[in-house]
Amino acid sequence: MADFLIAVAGFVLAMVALGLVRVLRGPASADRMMAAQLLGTGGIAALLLLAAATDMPALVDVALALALLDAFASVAFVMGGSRSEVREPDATEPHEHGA
Amino acid sequence: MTMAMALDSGLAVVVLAVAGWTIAARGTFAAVVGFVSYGLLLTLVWVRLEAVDVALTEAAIGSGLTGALLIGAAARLRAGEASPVEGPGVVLRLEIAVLSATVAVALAIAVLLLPDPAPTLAPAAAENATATGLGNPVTNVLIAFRAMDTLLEKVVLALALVGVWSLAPDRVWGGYPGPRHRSDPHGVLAFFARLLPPLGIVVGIYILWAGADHPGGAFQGGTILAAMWLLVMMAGLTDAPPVSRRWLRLVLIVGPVVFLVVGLGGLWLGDAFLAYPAAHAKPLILTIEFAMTLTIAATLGLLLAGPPERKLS
Amino acid sequence: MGVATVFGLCGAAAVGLGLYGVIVNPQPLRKILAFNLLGSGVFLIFGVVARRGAAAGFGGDPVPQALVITGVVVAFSASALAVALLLRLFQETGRATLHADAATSAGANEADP
Amino acid sequence: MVRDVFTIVMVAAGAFFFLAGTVGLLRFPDTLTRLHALTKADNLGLGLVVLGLLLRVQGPLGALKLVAVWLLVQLAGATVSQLIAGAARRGEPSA
Repeated sequence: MADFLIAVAGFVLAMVALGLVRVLRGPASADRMMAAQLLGTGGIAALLLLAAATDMPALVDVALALALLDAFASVAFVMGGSRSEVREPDATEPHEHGA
Repeated sequence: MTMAMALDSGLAVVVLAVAGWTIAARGTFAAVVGFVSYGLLLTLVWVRLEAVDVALTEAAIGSGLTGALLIGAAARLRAGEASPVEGPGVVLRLEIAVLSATVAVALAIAVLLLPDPAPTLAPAAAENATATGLGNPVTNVLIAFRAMDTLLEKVVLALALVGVWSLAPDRVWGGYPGPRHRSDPHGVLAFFARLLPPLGIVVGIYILWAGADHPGGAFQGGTILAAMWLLVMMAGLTDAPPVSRRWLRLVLIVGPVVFLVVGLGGLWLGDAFLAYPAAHAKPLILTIEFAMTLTIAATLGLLLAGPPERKLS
Repeated sequence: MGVATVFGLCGAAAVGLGLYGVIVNPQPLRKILAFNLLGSGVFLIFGVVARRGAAAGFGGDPVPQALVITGVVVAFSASALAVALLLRLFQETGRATLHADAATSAGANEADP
Repeated sequence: MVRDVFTIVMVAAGAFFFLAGTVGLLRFPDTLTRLHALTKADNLGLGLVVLGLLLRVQGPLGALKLVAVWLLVQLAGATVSQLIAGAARRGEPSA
């Protein structure tokens, strides 16, 4: 059983790693982000499978942290990728380069 | 070749491929996406090395916060990327490649020649675990056996924040850090930023609490709390506090101060600086961890928010 | 060749890649990224030392593991400071480069590398 | 025995959806259809894996954590997909 679960974890990882080719090819930022998100989900799945296979329940905590931080990083990506940040009108900067 | 060995070899290949991509990628954004993926894969590598505490730290800081930091910087620098700067020429590149490869090969040889019955402090850590009453050996090392490292590392965090703040122009000193973020208050991002933080705070405190006996602890819990705070700020639901606020300054130093007070108390009641009196070791350590979590969360959040950019109105 | 050795070699290669990137990439942000890569390679080698020291019922020697955790946090604070410096340079000069000619041709004050 | 068969079937089905997600991500012609493929992997792939492992954990806390992981990924996936789709529609330049 443990071997089966490890094999599936490896399979899922291989799949999402293959998906990373999208990070290489793009073309849009959105495509790259999607590949990263798929990798995040696949990594979480692999962690859960390894937790069951190697009998290390603490790995579920790692998956939990990863799920939370992954969401955070993805939002930061979307914000950064789509320039949705808006300056205050009274922003006090010497030069307003590309803000 | 067993199943586990196949998994590990495959993982190593993918990790190196992604590492190569982050160096070779043309666009900055593509490189940063590669780096975040790299951090995630490293988390799995740490799991395979049976270092679950490190895996948690890598998941939280290495991939999550560093990714957010770099992508934020890349977005603000985008205007500057229009004029690409010439890198070194082909010959120089080749020389640098040879140099880097030499370093890598030397390290690889060192890894292959590591002494065979490997020196280890694990038995010593196991023997002395009863002194603190904590079950997690890594927390024991961090907070008791090598407490000085951890204390000084908190000071490094504080110094980094002082360094970031000192980049503020004089006019805005004491003001609000970073740009103010705005989003549609009824949009999906605002909804998400209202829903996730309560869950994240529960998980963060759980990880802090679990750190006594299982993988987890102050860094990992504090990082999750910082990420939740940043999420609320990014969605524009709240602004970052002005850096001159007294309560903020207090939160930023409470961790090291509690640590120092307990450490000096060890000089008085125990045997040495940072020695915990045996009877009260566990409650003292938990107090330090709790105070440090607050400080770590605030410091990491403000490090990402950046130097003050807007005047105190 | 065990698990530890595989990832140890992986760490050595990451150090090499990171070093190459730090020197070759002209953009400072990419240098910061490469520096993080270099650091992660060093941490991995530490992780291998920890894994090889597995004893007394632990999966690894907890001392190097704790050192790596401290190192990850310090590397992050260094990156945050470097990014803040870079953004400030960009605000002042309108350029995100350490190239002296480029910075002065933008009509900026001194921005020597 | 029944428990093992259940796990194998569910986990294998989950792995299949990861395969499908990757194929879609690589083969579909434009950003929005790729997003469609990705959400299936997120949703069903991880969901089925969690379902398959649910009977193998000890105690209600372990099960709760597994379900929490899935719900968090759902929540993040739904939000991020919507934000990505918005960014894609506005025609972000490639970076």
